[in-house]
Amino acid sequence: MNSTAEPYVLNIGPQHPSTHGVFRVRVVMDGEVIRDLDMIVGYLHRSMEKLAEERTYTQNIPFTDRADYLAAMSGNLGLALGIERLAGIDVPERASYLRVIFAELQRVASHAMANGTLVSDAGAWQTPLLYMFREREKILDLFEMTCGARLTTNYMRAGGVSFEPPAEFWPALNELVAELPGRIDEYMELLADNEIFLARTRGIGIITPEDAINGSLVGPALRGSGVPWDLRKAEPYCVYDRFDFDVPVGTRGDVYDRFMCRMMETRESVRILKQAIAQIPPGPHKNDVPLALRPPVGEVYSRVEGPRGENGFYLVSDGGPAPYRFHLRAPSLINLSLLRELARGASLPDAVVTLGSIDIVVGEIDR
Amino acid sequence: MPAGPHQLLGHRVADALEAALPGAVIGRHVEWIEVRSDRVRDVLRWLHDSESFDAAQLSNLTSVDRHTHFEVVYHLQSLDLNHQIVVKAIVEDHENPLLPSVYPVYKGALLQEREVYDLMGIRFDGHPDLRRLFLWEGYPAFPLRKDFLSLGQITGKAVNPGLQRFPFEDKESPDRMLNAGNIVTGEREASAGNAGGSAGAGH
Amino acid sequence: MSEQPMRPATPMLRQIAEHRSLLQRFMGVSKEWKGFALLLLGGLGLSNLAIAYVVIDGRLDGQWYDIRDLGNVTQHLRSWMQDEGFHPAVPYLTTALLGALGILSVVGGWLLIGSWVERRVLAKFQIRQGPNRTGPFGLFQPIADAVKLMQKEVVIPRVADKFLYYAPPVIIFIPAILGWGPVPWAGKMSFLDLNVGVLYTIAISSLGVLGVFLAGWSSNNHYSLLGAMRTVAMMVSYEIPISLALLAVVLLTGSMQLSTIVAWQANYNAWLIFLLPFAAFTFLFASTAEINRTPNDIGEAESEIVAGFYTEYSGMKAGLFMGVELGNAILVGAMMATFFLGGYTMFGLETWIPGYLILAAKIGAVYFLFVWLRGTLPRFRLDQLMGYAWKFLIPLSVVQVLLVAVEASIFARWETPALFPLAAFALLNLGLTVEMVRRWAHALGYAPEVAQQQPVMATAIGGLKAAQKMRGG
Amino acid sequence: MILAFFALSGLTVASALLVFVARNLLHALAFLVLSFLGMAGLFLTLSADFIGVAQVLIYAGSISVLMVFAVMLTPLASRNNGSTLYVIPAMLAAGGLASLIGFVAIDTEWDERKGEALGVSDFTTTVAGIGDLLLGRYLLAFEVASVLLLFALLGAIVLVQERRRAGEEA
Repeated sequence: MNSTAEPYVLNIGPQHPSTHGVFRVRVVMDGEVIRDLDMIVGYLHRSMEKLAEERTYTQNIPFTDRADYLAAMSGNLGLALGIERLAGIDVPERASYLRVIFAELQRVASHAMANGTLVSDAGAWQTPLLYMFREREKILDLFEMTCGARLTTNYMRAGGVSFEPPAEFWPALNELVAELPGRIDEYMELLADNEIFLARTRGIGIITPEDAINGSLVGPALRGSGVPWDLRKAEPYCVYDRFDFDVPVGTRGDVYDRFMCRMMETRESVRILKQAIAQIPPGPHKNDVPLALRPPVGEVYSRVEGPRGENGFYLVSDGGPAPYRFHLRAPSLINLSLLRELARGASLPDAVVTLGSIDIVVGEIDR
Repeated sequence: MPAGPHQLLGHRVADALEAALPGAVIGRHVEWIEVRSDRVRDVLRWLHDSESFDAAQLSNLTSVDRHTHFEVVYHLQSLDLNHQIVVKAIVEDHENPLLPSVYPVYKGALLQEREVYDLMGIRFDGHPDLRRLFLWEGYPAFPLRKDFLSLGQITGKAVNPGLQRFPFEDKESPDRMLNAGNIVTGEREASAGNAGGSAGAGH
Repeated sequence: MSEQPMRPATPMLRQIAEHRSLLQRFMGVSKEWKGFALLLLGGLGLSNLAIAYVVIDGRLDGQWYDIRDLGNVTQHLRSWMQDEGFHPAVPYLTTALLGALGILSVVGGWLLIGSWVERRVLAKFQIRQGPNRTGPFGLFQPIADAVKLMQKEVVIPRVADKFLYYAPPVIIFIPAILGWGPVPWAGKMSFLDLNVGVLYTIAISSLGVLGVFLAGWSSNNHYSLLGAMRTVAMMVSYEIPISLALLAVVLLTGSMQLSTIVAWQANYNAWLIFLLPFAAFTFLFASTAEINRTPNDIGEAESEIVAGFYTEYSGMKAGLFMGVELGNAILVGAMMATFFLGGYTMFGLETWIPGYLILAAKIGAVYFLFVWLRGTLPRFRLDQLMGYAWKFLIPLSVVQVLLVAVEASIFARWETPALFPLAAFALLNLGLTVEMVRRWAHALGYAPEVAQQQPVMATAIGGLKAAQKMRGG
Repeated sequence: MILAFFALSGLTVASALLVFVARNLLHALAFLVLSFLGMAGLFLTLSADFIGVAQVLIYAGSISVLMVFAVMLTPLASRNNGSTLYVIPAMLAAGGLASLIGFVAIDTEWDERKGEALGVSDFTTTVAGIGDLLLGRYLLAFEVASVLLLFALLGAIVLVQERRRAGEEA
């Protein structure tokens, strides 16, 4: 590149096809190469943490739908677990299994979306995205059967889950679980050995394990860098310790590894789903919990492994019906800590693919 | 007790810290330790480098307004040893809270500290790029502070320092937008104000 | 779980369950209508037999009503006018206008239906329906789109260069229409049968660059400028492989006249794609770069630079840019068909079926390939594409031109039935192409990843130490 | 034919004039391309189809892109035609050239082939004729030109490489 060319500022977003929402990046470019980058967020800021201080714990559960709107179930689960630990509430076993099933379904749906948009960013005109939407639609149908909503599910409650799945749910779930491995093979055939896709993703946006850990990366972004860290194994919540599954770990830490980690995690999720369907016991789906819950004074940091990584909820109780402080650890936001380092010196198409591989949800970044 | 399943008890961490960095720990609790706000970077660096604690990752950074003082809460995670340490820095100065940034130790603090600054108004000394994150430069208040008007109190007394004009809008010439960020041709300027980069194409 | 059959649980599933396919709907019509359809088919078959008799008899050849070649009509018209003693300019102008009208109606008709075809075919690749609401099968969708685009406000950036901003949507259409000039649709059916047809084609395609550049520059937008510079760089680079590929064609057929090239292929019953596989591939690949189609659509890569050089155009101006893309796609299809797929001939089938229909079918096939590529492949990066042109296509094309020159001189001097040398050339070229590509790729240091390094499965969790252990082990 | 001649020459001359009048360098470039195209049309009316097409290919297609790149890649190029002190010598040179051409044009006997209508058949094989001449009678000139171009190509590559190496050291 000619170093004497004058750098110029390119404004990507907030309305741009590759920013996955109202996310804005200002980049200083030199030809096609990015010299500097500044991310500007907050277009979707709703000050959830402040609003939450005015609402009871149960009323706060819908906020987690709106934070990470592609993985509402995981957010629900994290907050429900936090409230239960804060107030000392027990959960029926069946509810734990249902939580696992829905969280894993949500993971499959979210990873399908993430990988589909990543390949779209790499330029495949929507085909992989729409293929992956096929499974996502079926999963959302399952959600709709169970709790009436497709995205903002508001399903988990302190003390269990809000509804028992209807009779249609189980055959549909079995059918989905049976066909998912074949579908994943199909995507692997379409993408994993595609020369153009490899050329676009191999060796791009490399994150070393040291940087990944130090930069607070979580989820597939951390595992893609080669760090075998998964909260489902590290800190088994619900009944994850009863299932047999592995953690896929990348070897190079590039975009392709993050993509493949998501693909293989989907397979592992199917494994978990199969075991959970086989093991699920009968019983109540919910314990009775007072609506205006008044947990004792204390604080709790509960976390679950969401599709984008550690969904953390920091709740401080002063003994009242509403949390004194409600903090939502947003993996989407914190995974962007390394964005500037990754993008500097990369070309614009590479940076777009890298951003796509980190998989952000703007609702969660801005909260 | 609502501690996490792999959370280290505060006493053990406090004892080790007392031996290594005397005077840093000012309070110990079953679940967390409280440290002096000006020593927090040393404490975290020591925990990060220590073999037996190995706090490799800054899992979460947030803050709590306690009316008289601020708590800045660090959730540290050791991936290899699989345990969690909770460190709280007590910031006594409620008017002008300031504590050292832990960005030199944990790169992951970059955006989390910006978020705390934006919403709680706690400034971090040594942060490379301390600007508002969600709200815009010049927003007159810090919404997560307890004295910020909340929805329940909105009727009546105080004035809500909310939207007075559209962010980045220049009052003098309404169709010119100021730069939201402050990067101009690759160099980040030290001042946090706007520094009009080229608005259109540079021809 | 209950035993009774499950009712679809969500509204959307219910809709899907109630949907009937076209075949089911056809099976549902009454007996009378089926009989009528059968009768209609029978009548068509009988009339076809009658036509076949006339064709075999040979009394159709060259008559003005011989619609296998619309050139007959204009020929008769011209000779009639000359007999009547009009001013010599009149038959000239009349036939010229007729031909121009023909080309314009081909392009215009395609613009009317093309976007529907593209979206519909793409939708089938993407397991969805595509536009199916406006008119039968959604056929009126392009018209609705055009009406919408025309109604839209045309927003012009204040800092745009007004003078140059208006011109590109028009400029860019000129090559897309002029390019059709030398294409032979049937024996006598070509508007401008230049004896420098190949050169003309290349020259016309090089004109498109200017419109793209002016559009990108005059918009005064960084996205537009980036897109324009990318497109211009790519078009300039890929003109060279196109020229070299066509040079191989010209050397082998010994003519730059498009009709002669087609006649050569018909004469020897050998499509050039079999004889010159590398040239055909080069032409196809480079053409996708020239006309901005996947996988080479980096000039308007929507995930990076929004819409590339026409980001700032709105309303019908943007519509014109999109229309030009459609038009260019079938123009390239026509070129591909003419140069490499035997043009309007189909191993003697052109006696029975009008040549222009055969050409249209071939154009359709190439266009389908384009849509298929668009529905399947991601996009290259700019440096990868430029490297591919300069390091790979151009050197190998030069080698191929040398090879073809030798073959052409052998072919001209060898006194055997043409089948033998041509079959030998086909095999030789195919083998050499494969070998050449393999060796050159190897020399460039490109090695396909045979054993993909997939992520490994970890059963235990850990941090940096575990990562180092896994990496080391 | 007369009509086409006058239309095309009018286009050529007018856009050539506008090249000088236009203040914006890129406007001037657009007019220049228009002028090239008009010239190509003039060649076509003279039945020199090869030269006409080559004019479009080389001048309108390639040279213009070269100029575009030259304009865009020149650092800190002022993209306006500025008024400089070169106006007076340039005017003098242009006037001299114009008077030379005018003198030759007046001096030439244009009536030489008067009355001999040139048939279309005289021009059918311009391409083959040009090819024969280039690779037969004027082979040496052709080869010398090719070698010159090849050296120019190599020289360009060498120049670019040298600069990159210098840039790396610095």
